[in-house]
Amino acid sequence: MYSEKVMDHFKNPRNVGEIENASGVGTVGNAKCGDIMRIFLDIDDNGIIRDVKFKTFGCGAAVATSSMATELVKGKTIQEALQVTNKAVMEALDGLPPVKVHCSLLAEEAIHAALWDYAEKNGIQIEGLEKPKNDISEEEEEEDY
Amino acid sequence: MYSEKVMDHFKNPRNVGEIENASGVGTVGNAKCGDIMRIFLDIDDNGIIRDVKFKTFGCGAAVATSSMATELVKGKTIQEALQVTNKAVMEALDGLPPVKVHCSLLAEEAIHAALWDYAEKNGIQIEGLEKPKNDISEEEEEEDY
Amino acid sequence: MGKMIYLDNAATTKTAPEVVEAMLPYFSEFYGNASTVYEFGGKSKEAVSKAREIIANAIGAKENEIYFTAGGSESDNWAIKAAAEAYRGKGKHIITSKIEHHAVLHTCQWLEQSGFEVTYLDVDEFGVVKLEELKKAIRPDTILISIMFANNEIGTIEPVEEIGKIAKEQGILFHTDAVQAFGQVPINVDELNIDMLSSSGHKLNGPKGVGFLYIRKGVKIRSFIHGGAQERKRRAGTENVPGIVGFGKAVELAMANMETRTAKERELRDYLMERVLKEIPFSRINGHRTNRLPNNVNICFQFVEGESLLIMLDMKGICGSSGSACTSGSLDPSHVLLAIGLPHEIAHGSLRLTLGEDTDREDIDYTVDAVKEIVTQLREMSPLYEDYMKKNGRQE
Amino acid sequence: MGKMIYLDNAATTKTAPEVVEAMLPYFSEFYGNASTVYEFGGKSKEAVSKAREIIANAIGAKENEIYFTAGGSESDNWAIKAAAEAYRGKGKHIITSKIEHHAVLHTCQWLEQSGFEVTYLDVDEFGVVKLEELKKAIRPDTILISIMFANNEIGTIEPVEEIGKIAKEQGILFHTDAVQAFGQVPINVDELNIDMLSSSGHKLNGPKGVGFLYIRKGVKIRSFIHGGAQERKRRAGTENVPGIVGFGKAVELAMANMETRTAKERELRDYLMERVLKEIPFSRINGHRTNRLPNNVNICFQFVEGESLLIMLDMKGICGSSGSACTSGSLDPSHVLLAIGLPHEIAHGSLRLTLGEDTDREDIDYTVDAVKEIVTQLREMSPLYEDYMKKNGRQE
Ligand SMILES: Cc1ncc(COP(=O)(O)O)c(C=O)c1O
Ligand SMILES: Cc1ncc(COP(=O)(O)O)c(C=O)c1O
Repeated sequence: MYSEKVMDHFKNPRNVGEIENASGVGTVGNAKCGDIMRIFLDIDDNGIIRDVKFKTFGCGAAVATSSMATELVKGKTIQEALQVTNKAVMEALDGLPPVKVHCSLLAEEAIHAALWDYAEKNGIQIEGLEKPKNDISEEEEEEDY
Repeated sequence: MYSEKVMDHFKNPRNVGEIENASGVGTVGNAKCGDIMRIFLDIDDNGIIRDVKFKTFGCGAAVATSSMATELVKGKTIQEALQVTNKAVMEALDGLPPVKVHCSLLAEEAIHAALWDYAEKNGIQIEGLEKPKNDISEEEEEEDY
Repeated sequence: MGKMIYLDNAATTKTAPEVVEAMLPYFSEFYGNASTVYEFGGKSKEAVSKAREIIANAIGAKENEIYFTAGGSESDNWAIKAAAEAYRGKGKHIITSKIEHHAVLHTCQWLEQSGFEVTYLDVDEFGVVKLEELKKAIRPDTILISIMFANNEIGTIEPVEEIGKIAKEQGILFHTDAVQAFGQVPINVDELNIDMLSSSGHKLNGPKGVGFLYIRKGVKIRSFIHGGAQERKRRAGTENVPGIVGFGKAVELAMANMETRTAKERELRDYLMERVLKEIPFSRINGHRTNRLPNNVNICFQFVEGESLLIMLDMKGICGSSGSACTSGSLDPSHVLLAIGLPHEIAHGSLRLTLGEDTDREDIDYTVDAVKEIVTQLREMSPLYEDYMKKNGRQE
Repeated sequence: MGKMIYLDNAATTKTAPEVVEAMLPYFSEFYGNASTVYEFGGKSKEAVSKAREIIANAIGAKENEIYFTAGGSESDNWAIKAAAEAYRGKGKHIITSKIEHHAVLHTCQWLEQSGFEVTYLDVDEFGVVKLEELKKAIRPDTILISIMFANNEIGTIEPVEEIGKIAKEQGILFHTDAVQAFGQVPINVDELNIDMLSSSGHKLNGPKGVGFLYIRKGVKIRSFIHGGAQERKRRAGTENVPGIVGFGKAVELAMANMETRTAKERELRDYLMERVLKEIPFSRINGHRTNRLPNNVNICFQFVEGESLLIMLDMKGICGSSGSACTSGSLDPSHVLLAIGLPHEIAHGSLRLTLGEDTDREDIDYTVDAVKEIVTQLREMSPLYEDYMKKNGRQE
C-alpha cells in the first residue's frame, strides 16, 4: 500500500513533539475526517526555520507526510518553506496511494497555517501566503473508469 | 443421473427389433422433440401378447422405458397390457429424473398405439382403450421452487 | 516472516488443511463438469451433492433449498435484488438496518434508484436493531426485511428469532446475512422463520470465492446470474466443484467443534476485553457485551486513529482491522460505529480483533501489551490528546 | 476407473498441476484478505496484482481494465446488464446473435422484460454472424453489440475484427464473450476494438469459479455485485486469491504454448473430422470448416439421438457432449444447431468432441472407432433409420 519511504517516515517519524512558545503554530484538518495535523515552528530573526515539530492524529500517510514536511522546511527560509507544496512532499515520499493524496495537501496547509500564525503574531505580511483554510474538504474521489 | 435399472435397460435393451407382419404396430413421439418409439406386438388368438419388439430414437430414458415396457407386457393379455401405466414403467425402473418423465408416458402411449392398430386391423374394440395421441406434448416443467 | 498473530478472522480465515485436502482431487483428477452426462462428471455432481447435504443439515434446511454462489456479496445481492424483482407487484418497500454490510446497503441504495423505498432501521448503542422501530416501519407494501444475523464489525448478534416472527406474522419475506454468524452460533432456518440466508465459505475456514444462498421452498425469487441451467436453473455458471467441496468440508468441521471452539474463543474474548478496559484508559468496547460473536472484540481508543494503530500492530506481527476490511479504501469512518452513536473522531480510532480456532492466551497477552504500548505512543503524538490533557490535566 | 479419453474440454478442463501448485500457498499459508492494511494481506494483494498483469498482457489491455469475477456467466451478466443500466439514457436497443451462450441470451431476454429491445442476429450455415444484417440492425438507439468471439458448440470463430470496426464507427459499445476463444486464438482488445470481454478460468486449464471481465477505460458501466470496495469499487466480494492466482498461472501457461498446442490440436481435429466423414455415412460437420476453434469438432449423425450416443461413448470411457453441457437438463435441441439451419431431428443427433493439450492420435482413433460402432448400433434400433431405409433402399 505505502512506499518504503512512507513506511520509514511512519515508523520513525522525524520531529514529533511540541515547541514551547513556538513562533508559529498551525492546526489543520478535523477529527471528523480522521486527520488533524499541528505544526510548531521556531523561526529566528533572519526568518530561518530553526526548528519544527509536529503532532498528528491520522493515518499512516498523515503521519508520514507530516514528518516529511517538517524535514523539508527545517533550516529553510520562510520563502523556501512556502515552496514546499504537497507535490514536493509526495515526491519526497515516493508517492502516495490516490486515496491518501489529501494528506499531503493537509501537510502543506499545516505549514502555511503555522506561518500565518507567525505572521499574525508578528504583525507582518508574508508575500504569497494566503490565509489557509483550516480544513481540506474531502472531495469524493473521481471514479476514473 | 439414471438409476442402475435404467442403465441396465439402456445398456442391454430387451426386445429390440422388428416383428414382420406384426399384429399391431404403434409409433408415437416425434423427432422434433427427440423421441420416437415404435412398438411391434405379436398377439395370439387368445389375446395374449406372445412377442413384442421395439425401436426407439431417443435418449437413454427413452430406450430404457421402451425396453421395460416391452418386458412388462410380454406374455400378458391385452387387458393386462392396458394396465401398464407410465407409473408402472417408472417404478419398475426405480424412477426417472423429473425431466425424463415424459419418456415413460411415451412408452405407455406406444403400447396403446400398437393395441389400437391391432384392434383396427381386426375390426374389434378393446374396452378401455382410447385412440392414442401420437405425441406427448412437452409441457414446460414446473419450476417447483 | 517473523511472529504472526492473526486476529482478523472476520475478514477472512485460513483455509483449513483438511479443507484443502478435500478440494485437491477435484482440480486435476475429478475435474469433470458436474452438469454432464458421463460418469466422470457424475463424480463432481456427487461431491457437490454431498456438500449441499452437509450445509443443508447444518441450518436445518432441505438440500434443494441451498444454492451455491461465489460468496457472501453475491448471495446478498441475489436475495435482495431478486426479491425486489419478484415481489414488486406486491410493493416497493424494503426494511433493513443501518449496520448491514455494504453488500446489503449498497444493493438497497441501488434499488432506491429504481423506485424502491428502503427504511434503514436504527440500532441501539449496542448495535441491536430496535424491534419497535421495525414493527412501526412495516407498511402494507413492505416486501422484504433484510437484517443481518450478526454484525461483522462489532459482533452484535441481532434478535433474529423475534424478527423472523414479526416477518412471518406480517407475511413479509425475511432475509438474513449470516456471513459472520454461520459456524459461530447455531442456526435453524425453520425455528427462526428465515426465508433466505447468505453465507460465505472463507469466513469459516473454507475457501474464498464460494458461498451459498438458502432460499426457502416457495419463495419465488428468480436468478441473479442468468445463463446455464445449473443450481436448478437458478444460478448459472459452471459449478465451482473444488470450492463447493471445500465449503462443505469446512462446514462439517465447524459444526463438529462449534461448542468447544466457541467456548474457548468466548473466554479469550472476554479476557482480552477485560484487560484492555482495565489497562488502557480512554478505551471503550463496541457492540453488545454478551450477545456478541464468540470471536469478536471491537474497541475504540480515544485520540488515536485506527490505521496508524493497525500499521504499528502489523510491525509487531499482529493482524487486526479497523472497521470492516471491505471498507478500506474509504475515508469515512465505519457506518456501524456511527450508527451506534459514536462521534466521528472516536469512530476513527477503532480496532477490531477477531479470534480464530488457534488463538491462545499467549497471543492475547502479547496483543494487549502491544496495543497498550502503541496507543500510548500514538497518543503522545496526537494533537487531540494534547488538547484534552491541557484542558483536563494529566491525571485521569 | 478404466480407460478415459476426455474430449469435453469446451465444458471444462483439467486444472493444470502447475496451476494447483501456484494456488496452494494462498489457501493456508498466505490466506490474508487482499484488502487489508497489514503486510500479510499485502502478499495476497501482490499475488492478485501479478495475475492481473499476466492477464492484461495476454489481451493487450491495461491492468486496471481487468476485473476479476466468479466466471464467464457473471462476466456476461455484468457486461450486458450494467451496460444497459449505464447507457439507457442513450437508448434501449441491444444487438446480439442467435448463437450466443445462454449467459448472454438469457440475460438479454431478462432485459427485454424491462423494456429493452434486443435484435438476435441470424448466422449463416457455418454459424458466422452476417455482417450485413448487423449493419442493418443498428439503430440510433443501439447501445450495445454483444457477439461471442467463438462459439462454444460448433467452434466457429466470429468476424470480431469487422464487428469491432462497425461498432467503433457507430460509437456503439462492443462486448464479446471470449470464454471459449481466450487461450485458443490470439486476442488484442485494441486492435479488435473490443470494449468489454468475458473470460472464465476453467476453460483454459485454470480453476473453476473465477473469471474476468475486461472493461475498456472510459466505459462507464458500474457494478453488478454491489458491496465492498474490491476491484476498484466495481466488483464487491472478498477477492478469491487462490482462484485468481491460478487463473493467472493458467493464462501464463496458455500464452506460452499457444502456437504449438493449437497447431497439434488443429491437426488432430482435422484428422478426426476426415475420418468420421469418410467412414460414417449420414454424418455432417457443424460449424465453419477452417475458421473454427483449434480443438472443436461438432458432428451430426442422422437417425441417432445425442444423449444415447453420449452414454454409450461413456461406457467406452469417452467423455463428449451433445450441445453445450450447460444446456443439459433441457429438452430442446441446441439453439445453435437450429440457428445454423438444422432440422430438429438432426440437431438432436449432435456430438461435440473438444480436444485438450494431452489428446493424441491414438485417442482420436479409438474414439472414431467407438463412434462408428455405436452409431451403427443406435441406427439399428432407430425407427427413423428403418423408415428411411425402407423408403430409400439399403444401399447408400
Ligand atoms: C461461450 C461461453 N460463455 C459463457 C460460459 C459460461 O462460463 P462459466 O460456466 O464459467 O460461468 C461458457 C461456458 O459454459 C461458454 O462456453
Ligand atoms: C456480514 C457480511 N456480509 C457479507 C460479506 C461479503 O462476503 P464476501 O466478501 O465473501 O463476498 C461479509 C464479508 O466481507 C460480511 O462480513
